[in-house]
Amino acid sequence: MTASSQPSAADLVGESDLTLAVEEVATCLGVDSLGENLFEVLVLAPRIQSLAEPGQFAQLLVDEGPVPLLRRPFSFSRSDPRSGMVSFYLAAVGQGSRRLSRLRPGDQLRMLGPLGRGFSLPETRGTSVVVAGGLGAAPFPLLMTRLLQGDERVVFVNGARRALELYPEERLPRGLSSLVVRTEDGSRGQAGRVTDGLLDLMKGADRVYACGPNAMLSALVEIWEETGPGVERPRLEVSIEAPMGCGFGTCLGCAIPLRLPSGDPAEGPLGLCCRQGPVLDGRELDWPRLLLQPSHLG
Amino acid sequence: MTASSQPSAADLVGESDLTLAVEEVATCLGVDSLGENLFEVLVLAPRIQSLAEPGQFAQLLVDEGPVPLLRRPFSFSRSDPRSGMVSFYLAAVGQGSRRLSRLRPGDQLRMLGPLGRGFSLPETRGTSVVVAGGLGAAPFPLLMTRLLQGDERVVFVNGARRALELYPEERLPRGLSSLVVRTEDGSRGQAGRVTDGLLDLMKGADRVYACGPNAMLSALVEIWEETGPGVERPRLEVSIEAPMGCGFGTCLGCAIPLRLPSGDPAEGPLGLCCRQGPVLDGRELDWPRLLLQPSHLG
Amino acid sequence: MADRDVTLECQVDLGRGLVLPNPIGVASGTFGYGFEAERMGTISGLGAIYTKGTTLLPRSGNHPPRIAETTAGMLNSIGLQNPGVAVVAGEYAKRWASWPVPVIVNVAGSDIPDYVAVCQRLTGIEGVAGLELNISCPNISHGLDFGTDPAQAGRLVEAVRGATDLPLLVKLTPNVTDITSVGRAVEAAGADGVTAVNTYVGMKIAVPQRAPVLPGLGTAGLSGPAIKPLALAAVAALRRALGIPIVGIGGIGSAEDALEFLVAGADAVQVGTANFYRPGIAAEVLEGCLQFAQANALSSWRDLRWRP
Amino acid sequence: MADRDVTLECQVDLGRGLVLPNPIGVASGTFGYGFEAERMGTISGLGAIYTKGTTLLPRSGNHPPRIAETTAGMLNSIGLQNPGVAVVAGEYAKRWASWPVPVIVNVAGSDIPDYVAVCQRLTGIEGVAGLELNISCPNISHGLDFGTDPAQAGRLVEAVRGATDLPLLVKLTPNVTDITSVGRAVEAAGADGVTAVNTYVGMKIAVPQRAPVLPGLGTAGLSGPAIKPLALAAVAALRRALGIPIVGIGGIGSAEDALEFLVAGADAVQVGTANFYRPGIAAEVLEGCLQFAQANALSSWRDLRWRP
Ligand SMILES: Cc1cc2nc3c(=O)[nH]c(=O)nc-3n(C[C@H](O)[C@H](O)[C@H](O)COP(=O)(O)OP(=O)(O)OC[C@H]3O[C@@H](n4cnc5c(N)ncnc54)[C@H](O)[C@@H]3O)c2cc1C
Ligand SMILES: Cc1cc2nc3c(=O)[nH]c(=O)nc-3n(C[C@H](O)[C@H](O)[C@H](O)COP(=O)(O)OP(=O)(O)OC[C@H]3O[C@@H](n4cnc5c(N)ncnc54)[C@H](O)[C@@H]3O)c2cc1C
Ligand SMILES: Cc1cc2nc3c(=O)[nH]c(=O)nc-3n(C[C@H](O)[C@H](O)[C@H](O)COP(=O)(O)O)c2cc1C
Ligand SMILES: Cc1cc2nc3c(=O)[nH]c(=O)nc-3n(C[C@H](O)[C@H](O)[C@H](O)COP(=O)(O)O)c2cc1C
Ligand code: FES
Ligand code: FES
Repeated sequence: MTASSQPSAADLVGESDLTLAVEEVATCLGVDSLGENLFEVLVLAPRIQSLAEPGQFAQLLVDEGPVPLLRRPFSFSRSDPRSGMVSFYLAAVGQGSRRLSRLRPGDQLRMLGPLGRGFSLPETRGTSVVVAGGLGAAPFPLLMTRLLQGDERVVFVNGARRALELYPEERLPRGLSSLVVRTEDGSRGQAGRVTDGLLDLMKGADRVYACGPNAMLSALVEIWEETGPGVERPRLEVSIEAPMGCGFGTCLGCAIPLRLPSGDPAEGPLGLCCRQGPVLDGRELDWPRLLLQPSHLG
Repeated sequence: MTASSQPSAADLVGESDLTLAVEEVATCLGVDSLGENLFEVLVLAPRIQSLAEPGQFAQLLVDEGPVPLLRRPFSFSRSDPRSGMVSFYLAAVGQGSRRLSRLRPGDQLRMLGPLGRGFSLPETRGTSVVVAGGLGAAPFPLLMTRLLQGDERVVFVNGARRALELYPEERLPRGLSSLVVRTEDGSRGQAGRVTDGLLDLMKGADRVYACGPNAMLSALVEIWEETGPGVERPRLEVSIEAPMGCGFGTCLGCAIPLRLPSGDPAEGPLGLCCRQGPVLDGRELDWPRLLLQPSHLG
Repeated sequence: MADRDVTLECQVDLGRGLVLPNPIGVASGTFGYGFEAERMGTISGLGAIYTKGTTLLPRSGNHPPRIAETTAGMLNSIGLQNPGVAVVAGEYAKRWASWPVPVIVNVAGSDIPDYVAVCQRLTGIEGVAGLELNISCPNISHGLDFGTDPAQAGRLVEAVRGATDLPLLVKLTPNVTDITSVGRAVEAAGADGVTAVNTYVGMKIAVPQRAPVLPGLGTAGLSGPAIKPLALAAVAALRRALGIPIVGIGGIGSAEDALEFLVAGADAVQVGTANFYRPGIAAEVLEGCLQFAQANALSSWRDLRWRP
Repeated sequence: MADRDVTLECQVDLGRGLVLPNPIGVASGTFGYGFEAERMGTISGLGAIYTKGTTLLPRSGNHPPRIAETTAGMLNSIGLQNPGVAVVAGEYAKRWASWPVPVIVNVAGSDIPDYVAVCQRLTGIEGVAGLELNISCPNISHGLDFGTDPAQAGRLVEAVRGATDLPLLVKLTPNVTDITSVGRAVEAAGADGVTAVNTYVGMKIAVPQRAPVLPGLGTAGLSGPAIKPLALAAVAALRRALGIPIVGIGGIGSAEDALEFLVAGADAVQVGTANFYRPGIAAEVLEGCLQFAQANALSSWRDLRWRP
């Protein structure tokens, strides 16, 4: 069961940048029901809000009692510097998310954040293609708001199995250059997978940001491969999930399979999702192995 | 660790009368805060209400999650046949009682009841002395209501360590012949223990009903002994507690030490609080051994 | 179930003629002898009733307090309070004979002749569908002696096997370094199946009293949801080691829990502590399992089994 | 603490010069090597840091998934991912040397020479206050071999004892029939104290997949509040059997929990899994214990101990 490659000490010594993570008792401002079992949970957490970058996450202590025991990681979905509010976009699927969806205004909960490595923001203006599969839309309202603040051209591909699982358009930031909506069953927008027609969009892009089920991300990376060689490929960043014990690099529970830097198909080292991720360069990940992992995104 | 006496098969064969116990999903009508950490929890449970007798109890499933795991037994405190309401008078002291005290109107919870043997009601009119130590008042509003409906003369001795721990007078049924209030620190009523001056009250009584800390009940039984011999002693019924796993005679967890029927001071058999009790003839119990038991009443 | 369009074989054959109508039973010590449930109307639909541990002579059990709650679990130190086998065989069995559910008597003792005598007394009694040998009670002295030593366990089972032709399950204790070695020993000695697991030795402390909550050594048996992962590991290990049926138990309170045990390798399961806080829950557990079976077109519960 | 009017002796002497400023430490594998906590500012006030299990060579650990949640517990199968003793002794210890808290290195290995080499490498290194020999890791092959056999455990401890004069704790596994026999063996072999307990072998099943959630055999180590009653029973049993100090651990997440272990017989305790969901909780646990000590006018933590 031991991963075969001997890691270099440096891999394992890697330390999380936690100097900015704070524990804050957040106050629920409200929970917006977005149809079926999708919710946006809004909380007041001014300290964490002031530090949160797109793609980073917080660890939410759903219950002070011991069930569920562990905190749950959620990506910052929106963030409002004026009010000190951050929000989380989630599906009520299990113990933790269900309780979060039932918070009432005024309820308090502990949060640790911001944690992990977020998306890198452009240094010069250009075009970003942002691809969301279902719940994978969670981190993008905040990311796109920041991109747009930098005058980036933003194309958003909002995909899901069916209309009811789409991130609601009316909550998207204004100023998107283009919005592509795709549902697998055609119940809204174009029928098809979110990856359909992506190659053309990517070809013109400087950056691609994606989040969604691993199978979707893996397919997306393959499409991205087709953007080259010959031309300069867009930067590709994906946000992924792993079961997390702590969220801050201590439990070593959130191991994710990486590729050898050489690109060698041999089994690569393991990384920590909460430390090297949750946002990684799409090429760093060992997709075949990652597809064997459980994922709550599908 | 095994109790030495060989029980007769009959002792152990004893079966609980459960034909009347029902499981009902009750709806919280409200929780009245009675100062500090005392509460009356009112629930709508028409089936159980229609069956509940004074001194019986219900097993409340405080949380559907597994913490706390076991149901908590609570004596019926008031009962309203017109509305189908029953209430529980409780102190928020631990996991279960604290959650109950935080119920909101409309919240639902499972209840099993009525369970156990309650107080026996008079066949002919007479005088009842009802003695409550602190939280031990819980079953008496219902008991006294029933007694008064039978035109019983009811003397209520309402005692506690301090005023804040007294059952609130305004919730008592109307028509008591006499109300004696005693607090140990004198902060309300007469200063002293609830057992002070009881002998005289008991002497004139046909029945004595008591509930409170074991130490108080034990003292009360000793005082009761002094009412005789020579005269006909009042019937003496006490309601006691034991940790309960089930409440319906199956787990055998709620063992209580009984005296040998002969009165022999040798170690007697064990009974089940939820089956033979929680209301027992005060003489049946082995008080010295009972005083070694944990009790949340003090 | 007639109107379900599932071809599921719902019965479970534990061997030697002991066929349970379904895999969801109720555990020893958490259902008495079934009479409280009879009154509460929660008997029909059960796969089996495993009775309270029964000894040769009546036992009044341990001094109180006997139970304490822990996080998602409970500790008990009942000490095998029971009316003795004479009452069970002479009076209780008559009542069971008319029930639609097999009653398996859980048998306890302190030495081999004890166990043998109880089992003999129960043999040939109408209403007694089988025996579950409790070699794993943590709450009486020497209660664990047989369960923690494969050789002793084997000898005991051999002796009992020679004395009765009733279907014979052996209930194992998890408080051992290697539960499979005890399992193998009782299988070799002729057990028809094993039940895994009994409770885990635990303790609760009352800090103000600076002492355990429960008397004596303060130890007692831990049961409830807290132990489910431990019990699942024990069942999976036994499944790799044994050929005979396994009755899985430990923290089951939902269909999902029961299915976990069937995947881990159990042939049937028992609902224990959950009977206390959710009387009647076994029927809901069964219902949920049947729904799962239908949704997944199972033809037998064995289809669920993990095949590594 | 200077301004409290308690005459409490807060320190805990674990022998061989290892004196902890207070009894509340943080457990191996739940605090890394302390560097995340250093950044988060949750180090000061700790009684001790017990590091992640450290081996001779670096280890990359087990394949994911590695953790799963259970009721009031978590399963882990990390597989001793660590950078190897060279990095720990060569780089990490330097940083610890300036910390106000003793750092005790948890040592793991697969044979005696392995353990000895790691312990030797750590001996004489400034910043290393002591060793905790992990003979109880359920997540590597042969990880439990030493911990489940008193004779093997004794031999290992003897060898290590001969190779280092550092204070030596031995971390015991509870997955045994009798933890006291292993405890006695390591005491006789020269251990300065024992840590009890490591995790319990458990499993979680994914019903839709009809397989365990975690890979391989599907087993992993259970920790968290669910195991507290079991760990308390183990500590109490060890306390009756041993003369050396006991460091208690298992499900501690509050002052009340820590006090329970001190009553049961522990000299010091470790906060484990709670560090994940309540980072910084050890300081709160200590604060609560100090308040209790003051309210009860304790002069030493030993005053709490149950004396049956
Ligand atoms: C960095 C990060 C960011 C996340 N951001 C979001 C977000 O913005 N919105 C959102 O809805 N969710 C997000 N998640 C997932 C979230 O943390 C929870 O896992 C999810 O809400 C389910 O938790 P639960 O307690 O409701 O379900 P549980 O009861 O814990 O589990 C429900 C089911 O999902 C599986 N599962 C749960 N979590 C994971 C996981 N992380 N990996 C694989 N399988 C899992 C379980 O095994 C189980 O089958 C994120 C996860 C990570 C790691
Ligand atoms: C027949 C019966 C009727 C009862 N009626 C009432 C009532 O009307 N009002 C009321 O407030 N309470 C009543 N109780 C007590 C009640 O069931 C709970 O035990 C109490 O509310 C504390 O529960 P908790 O979950 O809040 O505390 P927990 O967290 O369970 O415990 C708090 C502390 O109290 C101790 N403790 C709890 N219950 C018991 C017990 N039964 N015996 C000994 N020690 C115990 C615990 O060990 C712990 O130290 C009754 C108990 C019985 C057996
Ligand atoms: C109060 C109580 C009494 C028990 N009595 C017995 C018994 O007499 N014989 C026996 O084999 N097991 C007995 N057990 C153990 C249960 O049958 C079962 O093995 C254990 O509780 C684990 O299952 P659970 O977690 O579902 O309760 C008892 C358990 C409890 C809680
Ligand atoms: C994620 C994780 C990793 C662990 N790693 C180690 C380890 O490397 N060495 C060790 O001796 N114990 C290790 N343990 C066991 C803990 O130190 C502790 O003994 C156990 O978790 C019980 O305590 P708890 O319930 O407070 O967590 C680990 C535990 C967890 C949860
Ligand atoms: S979640 Fe604990 S190390 Fe990443
Ligand atoms: S509470 Fe279970 S028998 Fe009385």
